[in-house]
Amino acid sequence: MTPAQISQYAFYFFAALAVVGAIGTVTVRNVVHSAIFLITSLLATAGIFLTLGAQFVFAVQIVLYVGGIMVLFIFVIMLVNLDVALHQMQFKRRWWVAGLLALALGGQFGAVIYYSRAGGVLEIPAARTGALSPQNVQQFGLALFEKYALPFEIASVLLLVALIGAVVMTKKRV
Amino acid sequence: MSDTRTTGFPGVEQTVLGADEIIINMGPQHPSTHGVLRVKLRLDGERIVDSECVIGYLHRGVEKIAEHRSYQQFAPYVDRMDYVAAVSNGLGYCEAVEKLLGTEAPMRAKVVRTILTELQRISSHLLWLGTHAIDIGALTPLFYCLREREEILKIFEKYCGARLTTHAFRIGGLQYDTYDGFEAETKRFCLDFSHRVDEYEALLTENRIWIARTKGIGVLSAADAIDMGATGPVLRGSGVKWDIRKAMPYAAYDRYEFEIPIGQNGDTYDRYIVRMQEMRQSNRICLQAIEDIPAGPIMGKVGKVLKPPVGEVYHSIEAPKGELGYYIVSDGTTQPYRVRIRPPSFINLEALDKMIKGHLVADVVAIIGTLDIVLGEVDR
Amino acid sequence: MSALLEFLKTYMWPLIFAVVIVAVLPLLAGYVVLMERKIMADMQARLGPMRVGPHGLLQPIADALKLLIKEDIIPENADKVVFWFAPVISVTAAMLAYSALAIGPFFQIAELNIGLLFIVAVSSMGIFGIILGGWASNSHYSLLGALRSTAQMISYETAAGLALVGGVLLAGSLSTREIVQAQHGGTWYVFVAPIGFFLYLVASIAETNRAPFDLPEAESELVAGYMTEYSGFRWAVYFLAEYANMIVVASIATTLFLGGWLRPFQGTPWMDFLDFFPPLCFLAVAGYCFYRTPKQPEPIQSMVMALFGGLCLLLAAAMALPFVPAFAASKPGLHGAFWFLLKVSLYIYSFMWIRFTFPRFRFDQLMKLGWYFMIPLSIVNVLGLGVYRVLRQLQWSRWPAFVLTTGGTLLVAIWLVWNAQKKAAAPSSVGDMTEAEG
Amino acid sequence: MVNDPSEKKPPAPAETPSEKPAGASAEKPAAAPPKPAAPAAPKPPAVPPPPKEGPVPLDNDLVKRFKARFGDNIREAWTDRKQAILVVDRESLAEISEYSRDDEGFDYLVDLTAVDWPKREKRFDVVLNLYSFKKNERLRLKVFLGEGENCPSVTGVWSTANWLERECFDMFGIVFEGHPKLTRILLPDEWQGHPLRKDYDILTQDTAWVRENLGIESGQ
Repeated sequence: MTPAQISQYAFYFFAALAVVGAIGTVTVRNVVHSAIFLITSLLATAGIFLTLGAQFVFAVQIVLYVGGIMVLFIFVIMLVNLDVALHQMQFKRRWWVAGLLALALGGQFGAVIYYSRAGGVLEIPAARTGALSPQNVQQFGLALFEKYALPFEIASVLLLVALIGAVVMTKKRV
Repeated sequence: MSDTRTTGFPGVEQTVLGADEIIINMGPQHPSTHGVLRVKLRLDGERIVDSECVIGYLHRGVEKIAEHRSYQQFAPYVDRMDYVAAVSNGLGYCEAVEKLLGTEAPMRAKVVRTILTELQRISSHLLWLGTHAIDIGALTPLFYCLREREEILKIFEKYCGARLTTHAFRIGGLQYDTYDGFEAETKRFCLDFSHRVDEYEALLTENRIWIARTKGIGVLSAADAIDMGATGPVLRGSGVKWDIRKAMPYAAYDRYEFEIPIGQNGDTYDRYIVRMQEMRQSNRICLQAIEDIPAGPIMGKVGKVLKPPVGEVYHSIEAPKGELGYYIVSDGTTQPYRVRIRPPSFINLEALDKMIKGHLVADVVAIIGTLDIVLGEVDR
Repeated sequence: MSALLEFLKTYMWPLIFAVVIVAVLPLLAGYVVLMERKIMADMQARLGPMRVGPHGLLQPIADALKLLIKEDIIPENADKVVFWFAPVISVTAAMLAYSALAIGPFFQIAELNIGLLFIVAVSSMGIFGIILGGWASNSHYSLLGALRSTAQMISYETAAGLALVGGVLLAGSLSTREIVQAQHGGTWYVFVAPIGFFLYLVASIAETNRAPFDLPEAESELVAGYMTEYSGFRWAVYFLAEYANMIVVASIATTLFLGGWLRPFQGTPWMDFLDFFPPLCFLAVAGYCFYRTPKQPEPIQSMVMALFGGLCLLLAAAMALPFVPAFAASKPGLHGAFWFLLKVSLYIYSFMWIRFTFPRFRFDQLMKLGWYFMIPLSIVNVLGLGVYRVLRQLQWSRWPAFVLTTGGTLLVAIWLVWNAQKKAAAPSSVGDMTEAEG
Repeated sequence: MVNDPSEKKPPAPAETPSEKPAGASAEKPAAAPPKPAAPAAPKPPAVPPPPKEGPVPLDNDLVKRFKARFGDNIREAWTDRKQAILVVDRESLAEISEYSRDDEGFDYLVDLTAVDWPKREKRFDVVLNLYSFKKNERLRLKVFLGEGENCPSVTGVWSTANWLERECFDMFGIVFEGHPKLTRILLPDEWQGHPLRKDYDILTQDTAWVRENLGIESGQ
């Protein structure tokens, strides 16, 4: 069993876990259980990053999404009266909208995968499975601050706007 | 969300709680309600919107028992009220009955009573300090306090054989004279103790967290304190300079010099300072008293069977917790017709609802601690 | 079969280390508890556990046994699956963090180039154990404890993370091994970034829910916080997670600020006699054990005491092994582990010392401290350390650069404290704030 | 005792053994009916202390001021063991309380309790112990209440009275009119009977309650 094999098995394991988690998230009734499934899904995604050798993204995924955002999610869920939320049928009549959207998304994915077989739309870099890149963090930093500086800054501004918006909204309540 | 049958306020079960409100039932089994006190808290987040004390879990009907015992027989019962300050309870009762009889204890008895009562005040305050500190999260002072309290209890034990419910005094004086070495031991303790108080103060008084946790918490203005009938350190913490030992001296307090420490803001920190100073003052009284215990008899002229003349009397003393009063009605028989005990803890506790409103759950604990209640006395 | 052998060959040492961690950590945590109780007793003028084994040396084992055989109670209205699962999350997160820690240059499960980030990420998942456990118990005390805990950990994780960034900035790497090696020969980062160390100390106390920040489990207010409804072994698992977390944060601090496995004065030749310290230290403990052996009241206790003495003797022999020329190569591994664990112990000792000295903060005060003091200061600290690095690259000598940057950060800290005091002194600061907000 | 300033206050009608206060109506010493339902057998009279203490009628400035203001509503005034006692009319208790607090400075309600005299025509004494911080004096107000008669609440005058009146209600079944929330305080809410009444024997208990709530036959 070589490292490459291991990472292949690991990929399938994580991928399956991610899918199960995602399905659980939308099907389970209890909000907290749903959040737990979402966490599982996110963790599995982090695992996939790891099999791709993207250690930094793996860690950031856990720190931000699992350790940060999901904790706040659960925090909010607990502050809201759950019993009431549980008994409310939400979005019951909108299932066909959801179905349509899901279908469209699936079609999109299929198309992308189909056309990218020969390296068309998506440019998949040479996979570096297994071998740990020693300069992972540095590469990441360089990419972020040189090649993708503009998108990065735009994303930052977006987040800033969201932040200010949140502050304004909470202040109004006081 | 909550089980309204066990946690709801009467009359509030039907009302819908606000979106962020929950009801918490604190006690009767809770680590820091100092016994079987139960406080129902309605919380908005962690802030207290409303509260209600539920007491009576330790009710034993002491006042009813009194009507079926002779005057002497009832004396041990009073020890069981404020069981951390039994000597003070006994002093109040004995003096009340003496007043009813129209006699007085001899001077020697009075001085010994004063010494023991002041030691008891120190020990009661020590226990308060330890538990109050542990409520606020300082673990260590409790053990230091218990170490010193142990010394006091040893003196009690040597004097009368009991440590907690002492029944140290008798109506008319004392049953036992002081044991050999009583003066020396007490003096050694008192001389040592003033340094010990410095130690506790070093741990807490200037501690920033302690100050943050106690300053401005549970403020009771002087007017409110009087209106609520608060007495003892609670009243003095609010800045009312009133102490029965000075206002209406009993036992031998008029012989000794001491000061009445008072606070300014009526908050938890002030009450803490007042009690710390009171320990020093009690120590001072003990040191003065131990210097010359007058010679003479220890028992006044009271009969074997007490039949106080018809009438009634109210007598109160400054117990560690506040004004401890006995209102005794005599019908001329050997048994009191009615004994009413004015319990300081009970009436100080009444101020709790007012003091905790708007504070956080953590402050409730601090405020219950600062009131220094003993549930045996609240419920009697 | 051959594939399996191949696999084992590749991953033999990591697997062995992992087994050692999982096997030894609970025991270690148990003895940390015993240490804590003994230290607490000493500070409080009493003896502490004395009955089970000589000087209570077997107390952790007795405790573990008792907890194992206790009745396992699950509240009727609890969410059973989550209730069952929550402690496991906590302890898993805590243990997973050890995989990237380098306990000595030899003992490390996995060398990751994001080591520190990995540890922070994984241990941040421990919050879920607490919040889900509190929620699943279906009790107000538990829920309040869980909410408090979450808010507290999120707030202080920020400060702790920024304090770590400072250290990482100095080392130029996230790998635990490289961070320690960067301190080799130079000064430990605690002397370069004292404020960063202080920030991490405070934040790590808060993150592990220890006094004076132990609000989530403040027994005088919330009974036991999120653990209120837990009993028996589940409770023990939470407890294990708490102490394991303590060891993790202590290890991080040791790695980043205290030179990891490096001996003090590594670069100073005349201090080399310190190499003799590890075996001598164990020898002294063994000697004390043997000295106390005949004084035990029961023969069985004497035996246990002698056994402990023998164990220490064995450890001393192990520590002396590198002085035998044939085994000289084992020195970094053995002595490194010793120094690392010693530093971790000292760090944990400071935790305990603080715990027995201070009262507990109130929740709003804790948050205020976190957001108004710790986080601003840690940002300034990162800036200061960045400046320090630039100055050093500009060939400044160490002292001026240090005084300039740390002094500047200190000034900011003083300003923050002064500001907070001014605010507190102002009448009803709460009212002021709401007015300003409106 | 000698230094007790409050007790100096009544221009002490002497330490002398007081004979029956002549001015007082015969009803007042009935405050001490010679034979209440005392279950104990009379003990042999063994050297009773000389009865030098006892009720003495009181007519000092304080009482005069009260009488001037409230006239006949102040039924009687006497001192017992040098402690001043005013018996006031039931209806005017609230006003008298307010007057004592505001004008006479008795701002501290030390205690509020009751005494049960089942043989008497008016069965209950409600006793208010007052204290003045300014004058360092104590004063006792008494109200006589018949069975079924309500007592006006003084919670509006002193907040302390809240719990004290609740306790009084709990123990004696005296209803205080105008009390914000008159429920039992020490005993359980559903308890039957009022234990400090003289006709409530010391062994009596609400057996039904005990059985139902504690699951035992008897609390004794």
